[in-house]
Amino acid sequence: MVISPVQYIALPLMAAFLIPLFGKINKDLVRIIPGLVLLYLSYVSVTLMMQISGGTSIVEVIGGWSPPWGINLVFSPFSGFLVSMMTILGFLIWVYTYNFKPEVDHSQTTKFYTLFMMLITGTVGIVLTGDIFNLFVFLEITAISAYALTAFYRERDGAEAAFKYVLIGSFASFFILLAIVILYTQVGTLNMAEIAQKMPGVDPYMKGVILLFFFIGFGIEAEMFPLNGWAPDVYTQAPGPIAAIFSGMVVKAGIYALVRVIFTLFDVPEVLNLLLIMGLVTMVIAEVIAMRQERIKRMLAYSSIGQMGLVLVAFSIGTKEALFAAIFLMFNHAIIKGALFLSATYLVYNSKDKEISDMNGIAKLMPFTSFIFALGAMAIVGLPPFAGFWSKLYLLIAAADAQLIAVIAIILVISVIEIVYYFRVIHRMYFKERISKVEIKIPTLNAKFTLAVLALVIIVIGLYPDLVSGMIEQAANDLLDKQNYIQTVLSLR
Amino acid sequence: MIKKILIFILLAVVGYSLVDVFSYIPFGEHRDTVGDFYLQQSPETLKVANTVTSIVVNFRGFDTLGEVTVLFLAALGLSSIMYRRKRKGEKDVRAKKPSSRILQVGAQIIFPLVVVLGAYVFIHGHLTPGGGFQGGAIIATASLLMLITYRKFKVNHNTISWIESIAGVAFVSIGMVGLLKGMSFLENFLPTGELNSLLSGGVIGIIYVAVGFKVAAELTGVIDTVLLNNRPDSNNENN
Amino acid sequence: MTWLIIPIIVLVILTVGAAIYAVVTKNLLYAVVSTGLISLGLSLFFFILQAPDVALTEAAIGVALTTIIFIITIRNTTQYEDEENDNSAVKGGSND
Amino acid sequence: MNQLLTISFYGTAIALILIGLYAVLAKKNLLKIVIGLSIIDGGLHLLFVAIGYLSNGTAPIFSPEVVGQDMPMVDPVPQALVLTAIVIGFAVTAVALSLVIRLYRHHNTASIDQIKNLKW
Repeated sequence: MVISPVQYIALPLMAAFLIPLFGKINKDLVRIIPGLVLLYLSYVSVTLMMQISGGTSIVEVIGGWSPPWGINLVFSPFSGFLVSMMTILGFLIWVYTYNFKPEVDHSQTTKFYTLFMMLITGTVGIVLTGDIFNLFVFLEITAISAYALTAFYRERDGAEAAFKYVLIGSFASFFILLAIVILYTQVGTLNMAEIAQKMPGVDPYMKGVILLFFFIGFGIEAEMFPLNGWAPDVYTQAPGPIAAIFSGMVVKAGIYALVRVIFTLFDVPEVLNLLLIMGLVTMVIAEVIAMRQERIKRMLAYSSIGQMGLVLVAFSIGTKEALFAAIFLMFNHAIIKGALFLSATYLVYNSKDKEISDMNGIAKLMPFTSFIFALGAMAIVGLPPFAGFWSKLYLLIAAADAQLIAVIAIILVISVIEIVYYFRVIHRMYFKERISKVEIKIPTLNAKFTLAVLALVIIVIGLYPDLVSGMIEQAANDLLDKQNYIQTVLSLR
Repeated sequence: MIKKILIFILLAVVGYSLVDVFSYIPFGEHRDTVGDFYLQQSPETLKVANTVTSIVVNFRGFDTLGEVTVLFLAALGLSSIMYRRKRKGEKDVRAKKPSSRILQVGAQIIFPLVVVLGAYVFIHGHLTPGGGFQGGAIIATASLLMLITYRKFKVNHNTISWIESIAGVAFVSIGMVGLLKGMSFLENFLPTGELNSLLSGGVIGIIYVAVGFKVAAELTGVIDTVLLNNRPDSNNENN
Repeated sequence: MTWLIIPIIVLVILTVGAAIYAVVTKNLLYAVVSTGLISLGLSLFFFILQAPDVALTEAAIGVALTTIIFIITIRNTTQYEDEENDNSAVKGGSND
Repeated sequence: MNQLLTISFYGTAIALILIGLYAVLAKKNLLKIVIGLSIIDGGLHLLFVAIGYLSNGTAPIFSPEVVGQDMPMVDPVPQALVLTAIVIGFAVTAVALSLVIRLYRHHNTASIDQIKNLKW
């Protein structure tokens, strides 16, 4: 069979429908099959990325009707880069999850792995699709798996966090659906390329309203202030690996949708100012709150929101260099926050409240995991020579080119705040006496493997950023080149 | 009190903007949309009388695949959220008191009729209004009737999960066949037949039947999960 | 569509009235039943708007299944919004 | 005449959206909030179908009586999208209600005020 982007959706769905039957043959199959699917999809990603290395895009038609009549998938340098990142990271997290909580019942395990796989598939679908309503459908697939996974543990307050998430997530859906309704009356199509083509003819007032509704809807998914109240609770209550997926993929998909709408669908450059302000506010508030957190996962969650604010700021500058920095930041954040969440999960594995003070002096007991956490912390605040350094540097250069001195100042102050609260944790881990009596849990071998791979990526990208910068540059070009997107998709007609 | 005022201000803003926006959108007028193309192609190329069906299953079939998945995930998520470990010797209890004889006899007569109606709706989805979702929902209503009337009526979870899996796999496989034949995913590869005959529309009818089975199984699963977990709680639950 | 104007107005009043009642009433069971009524009104609206497919779906899913799930939930939780005169609801749950 | 129809369809839809929004924002009871969500959903669906309507158009079904006559038809696309949206809305409602049941089991109340383990 020829490798094509539709496999990203079709294979996981096929597997998800079959998993209950496989479970009857052998109980371990329900855990192994999602991993095999994700492994194969990682292979597909690598193959497809090779095919588009010249900066071209692969457009796949579904149902035999060329766009704008049928739905199409676009594997462009930008979407392809994100999809590859998601599938490979997804596979690594699957490796980590295997044997994560062996005491969970078989029937719950089946559900967990199916939902886990569909969460990744939903985010991949959001990024790949070229149809605005189809994007909404994938958003709902992501959302429903996320709701269920948030409430997965019974002994935590997962149901509360999930209910909050349902509430705010439904608002996001309403706004997006409303925007689609109004958009359809104005352009008469749902294909994103054709919408972009017809957008200049739309009444400016309508354009503004539609864009505002999309902005609110996707802003919720992208954890933008003030619509991010769901995020800390969800990150805290969800199982550890799922929190890594939320920060590494689900939010990235929300940001992808937001910037796709702003940069490709609409021709309203003024919205970038709004994006800049929202990004700055999100970043400042989240980082200040993060400093006051006593629970490790909440701290990481707020740090995650802050980083998303930084990404939004980078996108809002709008130059090619800034977009490069933004996409690089998204990549780094996915890897580093993944490493942080995954290592912190084991550092406070048995602790009930997951307080930071439970981590006092843990470095002596769990040197490997503590080392990964410290590495991630140093990388995310942007210390050289780790991966996070380059993206922040590029962002500062881009901001300097655009003469945004105030933005540079704010980013630097924020970085200091980040250093303060991350180093507070590291200090406690390495230099304080252990007070907590909670039993520690040494990571399983496969979890160690995932952590080691992530740490390796952080170090290697830090030393040789050129390994990914070529791909990221093409991704940035692809995002800016709207006419090219329209032509590639609509030329199939 | 301040909260109430804020809410009303928000509602006024949202309401005003919606009214304002929709005052620019004329009601009942013709617009140039992709719908015209579908209305032209559906009877000519696909030979499907019901244009909504041809859009749902063929032109935008990918949406439907996603939609079936959403329902599948909802059923799965629901049983994951409501899951609780059974204590030793505990059985699934739903009953408090048996329902009346009249209800039981009535349900016995009505049940097959409603199932046949549901099947009719999704088999004729490409000809008349209705289709997989509607037919599936109707069948789920029928099994709901049985669940409520007969306290001992058990939905066989094995059967349900088999139906669900087979229908879902059939949907994706039909899509894959198009891909394997060198066409695109979910493309029609069967002869389309004649407009307004039962065997028209190629794969559209087949897919909609699969969707019907799948939706029926999923909705029944959702209702059964909610009903089954309807038991008083115990203290040793949260462990 | 002219001859339909009276039924449409009746329908508008019914639907909006049911919605307001659903929000205002303290008895959740009544609220759920009026939510079902809203769905019924909507499905008639869809029928008038020449959307029989949507009307059928709304009737099957909105009127029947959603209402049933709501009722089951109420039986499992509480029937009254303020929970003080909550005698008739099936008591379940414990303080843990 | 047409104005009256516009008001009745768009107006009902917007009224439903606002009423539902009020319930979600102002009510304390979890079930009321879910009811509010499903009312908003209904309003949106009505809005969606209403924008596809064509005066004097027939349903987009080429039944034997219609074939051959050049009848104007309503836009089928919004109808197809609403089908999807209704099913998705049902799925979300079902998940939300299951969460309500679980919260009630755990806290023995369905009021937001009394469920405050996490900050609201």
